[in-house]
Amino acid sequence: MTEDVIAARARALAGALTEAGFARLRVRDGDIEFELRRAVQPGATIPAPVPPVATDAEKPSARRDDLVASDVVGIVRLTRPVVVEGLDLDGDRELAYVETLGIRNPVRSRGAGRITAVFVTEGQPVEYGQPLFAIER
Amino acid sequence: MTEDVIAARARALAGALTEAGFARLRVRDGDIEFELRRAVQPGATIPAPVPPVATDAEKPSARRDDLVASDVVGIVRLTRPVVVEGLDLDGDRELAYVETLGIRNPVRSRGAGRITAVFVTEGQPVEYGQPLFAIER
Amino acid sequence: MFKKVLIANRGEIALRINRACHELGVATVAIFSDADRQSLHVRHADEAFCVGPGPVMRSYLNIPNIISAALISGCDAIHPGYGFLAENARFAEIAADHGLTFIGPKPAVINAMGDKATAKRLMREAGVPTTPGSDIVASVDEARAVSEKIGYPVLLKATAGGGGKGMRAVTGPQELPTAFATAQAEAEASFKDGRMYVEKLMPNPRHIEVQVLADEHGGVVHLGERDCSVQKPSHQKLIEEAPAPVLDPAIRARLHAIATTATRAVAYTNAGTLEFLVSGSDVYFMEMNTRIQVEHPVTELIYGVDLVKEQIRIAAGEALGFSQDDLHPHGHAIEVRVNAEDPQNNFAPAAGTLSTVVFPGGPGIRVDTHIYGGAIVPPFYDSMLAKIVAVGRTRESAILRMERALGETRIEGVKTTVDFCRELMNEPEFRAGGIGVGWLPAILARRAAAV
Amino acid sequence: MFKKVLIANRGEIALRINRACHELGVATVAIFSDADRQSLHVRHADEAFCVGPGPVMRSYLNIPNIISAALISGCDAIHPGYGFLAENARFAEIAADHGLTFIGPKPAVINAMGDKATAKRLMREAGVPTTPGSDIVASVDEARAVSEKIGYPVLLKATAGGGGKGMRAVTGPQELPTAFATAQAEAEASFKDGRMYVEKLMPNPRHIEVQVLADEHGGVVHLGERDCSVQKPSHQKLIEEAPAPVLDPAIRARLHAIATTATRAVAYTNAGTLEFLVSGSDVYFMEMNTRIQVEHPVTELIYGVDLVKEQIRIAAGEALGFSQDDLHPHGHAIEVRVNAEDPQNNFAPAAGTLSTVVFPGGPGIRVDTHIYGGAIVPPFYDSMLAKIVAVGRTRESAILRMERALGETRIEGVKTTVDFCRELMNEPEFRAGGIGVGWLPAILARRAAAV
Repeated sequence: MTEDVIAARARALAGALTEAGFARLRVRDGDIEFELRRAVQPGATIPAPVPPVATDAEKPSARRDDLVASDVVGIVRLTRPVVVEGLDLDGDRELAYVETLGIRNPVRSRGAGRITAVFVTEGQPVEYGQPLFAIER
Repeated sequence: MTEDVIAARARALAGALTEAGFARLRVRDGDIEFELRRAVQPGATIPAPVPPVATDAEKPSARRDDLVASDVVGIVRLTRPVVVEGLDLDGDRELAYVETLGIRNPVRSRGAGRITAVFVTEGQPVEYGQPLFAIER
Repeated sequence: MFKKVLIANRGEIALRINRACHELGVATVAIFSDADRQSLHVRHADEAFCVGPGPVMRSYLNIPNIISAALISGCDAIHPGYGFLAENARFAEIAADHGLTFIGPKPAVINAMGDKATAKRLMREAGVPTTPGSDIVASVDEARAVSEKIGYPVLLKATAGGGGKGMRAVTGPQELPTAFATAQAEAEASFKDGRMYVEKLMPNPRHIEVQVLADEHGGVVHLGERDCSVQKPSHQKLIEEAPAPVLDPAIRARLHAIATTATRAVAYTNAGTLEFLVSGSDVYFMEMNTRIQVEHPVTELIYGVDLVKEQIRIAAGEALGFSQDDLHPHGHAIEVRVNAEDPQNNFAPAAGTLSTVVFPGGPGIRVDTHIYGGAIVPPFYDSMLAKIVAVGRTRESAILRMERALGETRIEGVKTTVDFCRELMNEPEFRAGGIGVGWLPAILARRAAAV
Repeated sequence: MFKKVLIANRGEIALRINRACHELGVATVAIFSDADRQSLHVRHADEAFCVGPGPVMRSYLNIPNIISAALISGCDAIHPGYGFLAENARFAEIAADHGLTFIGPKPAVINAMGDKATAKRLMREAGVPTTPGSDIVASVDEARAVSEKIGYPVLLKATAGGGGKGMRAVTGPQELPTAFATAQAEAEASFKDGRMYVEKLMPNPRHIEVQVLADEHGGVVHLGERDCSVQKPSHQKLIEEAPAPVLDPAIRARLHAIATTATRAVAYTNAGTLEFLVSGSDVYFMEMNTRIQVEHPVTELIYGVDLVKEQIRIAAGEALGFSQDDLHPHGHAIEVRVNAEDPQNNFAPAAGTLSTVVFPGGPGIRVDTHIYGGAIVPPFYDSMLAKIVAVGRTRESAILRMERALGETRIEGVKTTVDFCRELMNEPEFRAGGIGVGWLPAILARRAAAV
């Protein structure tokens, strides 16, 4: 992995993190692992020369939760029974699916935990990387 | 990995980190792990987007000497006896004049001191603000 | 052709001249003040001399230092740009005395046209229609007599005036004494010349000007007209276009004919602009600017002529390379002045560091600017940061293009006129065309009242 | 006219399309990858959707996510730009299946022209001269038989090829087996299509292409030719101009006539480009690009036509608003591609953060770019950062203008082609005009040998 790629990745991750309002992000991809922590006072740091594009996602608080994001562009369909904040998950389950050109792309909890945020509503359009749920493990 | 490569990587990562406004970045690539932490005050690190324009004036050393600069655009004429480095001045004297459209604009030492640098030569064109002499008081 | 030209100016016009010189294979020498050390005009020139500290009197108006820089660097000509020393006949004479060609008309012509009352008299003698009014009036009483003869409302104007200074509108005799005193005091303070004259005040006329080029061999052409009626309450132009929209072809032809006649009558040489007030079918000569204008790009875009190169060629003694028959405008061009000013606060000028600078591009867009991301806007100078010019096949396409171009423009760090001008592009009266100089002040008054 | 267009691209061409849409009053939807979150094309669009991570397969080539974004946002058309999905007939079909107009030719035409061997056959049938050569050759033996017939040197080419991939020059029969194997392997790896054909290899031909526009009502016009002979050893274009310099008027007229004939013959619609090799008085059809080209601005500048707006109008079913007789070129235009590449190191692409970005401006300069000071150049995409285009009355004035414009350009943070291209402007053979595609590789070889 070259410096350029590392730098580009770090930037992309940092963008996602800032946008989602989270403090720490760890990504493992094969034998490459990334970890990013946000500086204490993000407000005081260098402003991006270009303002970030606004997304519709509400800003969750800065807890150390897992973010479950969409990896396609489509319309959110919440799986019944509909997931709500505070719900305890005792294992992996489908939380929703994102419909793309008639195809159902399932969104799973990838394990147990407590739902701490639901960022989307039934029928909402979402883009790639858009946070759908936060789960406290 | 050589020191050079490590240094290059660290620089690239530091750039990305500063830019993103984050405090810490850790990257593991195979069995190599990088961790970078930023210094406390990120606001002070923004580089100027455009490098300053070089001027022809030589850079005087960082002593606390008085700089005698030209306040006109013209041709330097050194006053005889010609001032040299190390010369002690026992009071105010004319060091040179700058000729502008046939007019003599005297350059004076404005008091006693020791000449520590002569930045110009006889007949040299100078601009406004260009250092001519340095004097240790 | 010249070997090396000193550019006695700063900002976008210094860059503009630098471009013309380099495209002609002529070397350039920039001058700059301490406050402009980082400016692009310094970087782009082949050589550069600091001529003084920030304040203009000690730098960009410092004639000895500027002439000295030209001589030291081996220049054979000086281009003054606009503003600063551009219409200073004394500067032109001093340059000539030192063997430097002044790129502009002869000093005597600069002098004659620079004195507004003399210019009007000369034009009247040449058969050019001028606004009803007086020669110099020595007192309030003389001013009152003239005003009563031509009828109120009238305009008191300083003969040395410019940029709206030393000018007062007077609607009736009771206002005259105060107006005269304040305008004269302003003229004396600004121009060290308190001579005043009186002119009939037109109700909301259009400001239309004609570009001319005249070589030193008797060749004279016009390059059509520009409409500069979108003016701030201070009478400063904000948006200009060419050709003038919804203008009767007969009036257009008359303006062009008057302009070339007048140019010949005063033995004018180099590039110049004749400014007219147009009201219905009435056309009145206002003044002649003996220099390149800020708004010259709109003419360049529709005529395909590089006016600054032509200025340099003419000053170098070349004959014009084209005749009137070779000049045909194509399309429509609009210029917006991007100023560091707050349109919400009487266009108060701003200074500071520009954090973000993104200019528009793509088809039909020309940008003339000296700023860049990180550049400093010093407090000493004109507030213009850039000119954005859009050209299209039709006026409508040029307006739509300007609208999208202003939408792409991001300048952060100081307030600018970008968004305000973008809004103006959507005003129905502007879209319709043919507005007068009172249009923008009226809009501003309406908005102020609404708040 | 469309209400809303999804722009299925990034970089300067996404901005270019956004400009055309906005000037037509059409709303826009941008797509972007994670790596392009801060890109200008995202900011300038009315809406924007992230369609995937940095790598193109998962974002800019992610057909389901792109079509889904168009549907969700209520678009009625998709503009593909160039590269990515622009010549993907399947994408055009899927768009149509979902009720979205693909702004380009019909899928069948994209398919036919995308297959180089089919395209040549169709053109031959339409009476268009093509390079002597073969249809698909199934084996080395077949390739050898054809090569002996047409005579060495020959060019082995992949029928699905592009950008110099799957292509090998062969000077004699002994080189053929290895060349065939490696070119075929490359084609299979790059295009999943290893079909090869053989062409006569011209000695240093010129690359001249003709721009056409064809509406859906039978209207076909050409907008003259472009000379794109300044190519890197990889066959990628670096400098383009219009019109082609020192071209025999009879050959020019023939190229234009062939282009419109061929366009009609294949029932082509929308904007397209026919590429030819010109060698002496020989003219051979090479391929047809069924999309807008990178170098389209040089044509726009001399014809005053906005080609992207025309693409959109044609796709919306409008008839061309002009005929061939209305189209007259004025002046000469040159484009330089500013790439994030190191000309001293085989044009190796670079990525990084741009610390300084200052573009040229002033008369006759057009800049199409998506970069700005502080922008990031991701490692995933094409290395082109900007196109700088200069237009002048003559070729010489355009070259001088380009030289000064490149001199004004400052891009720091990555290596670029700016200074290298500026040097090329001064090469006597380039100045003279009429160079072939072997010119730049020869210069580079000469320089490498001198080191």
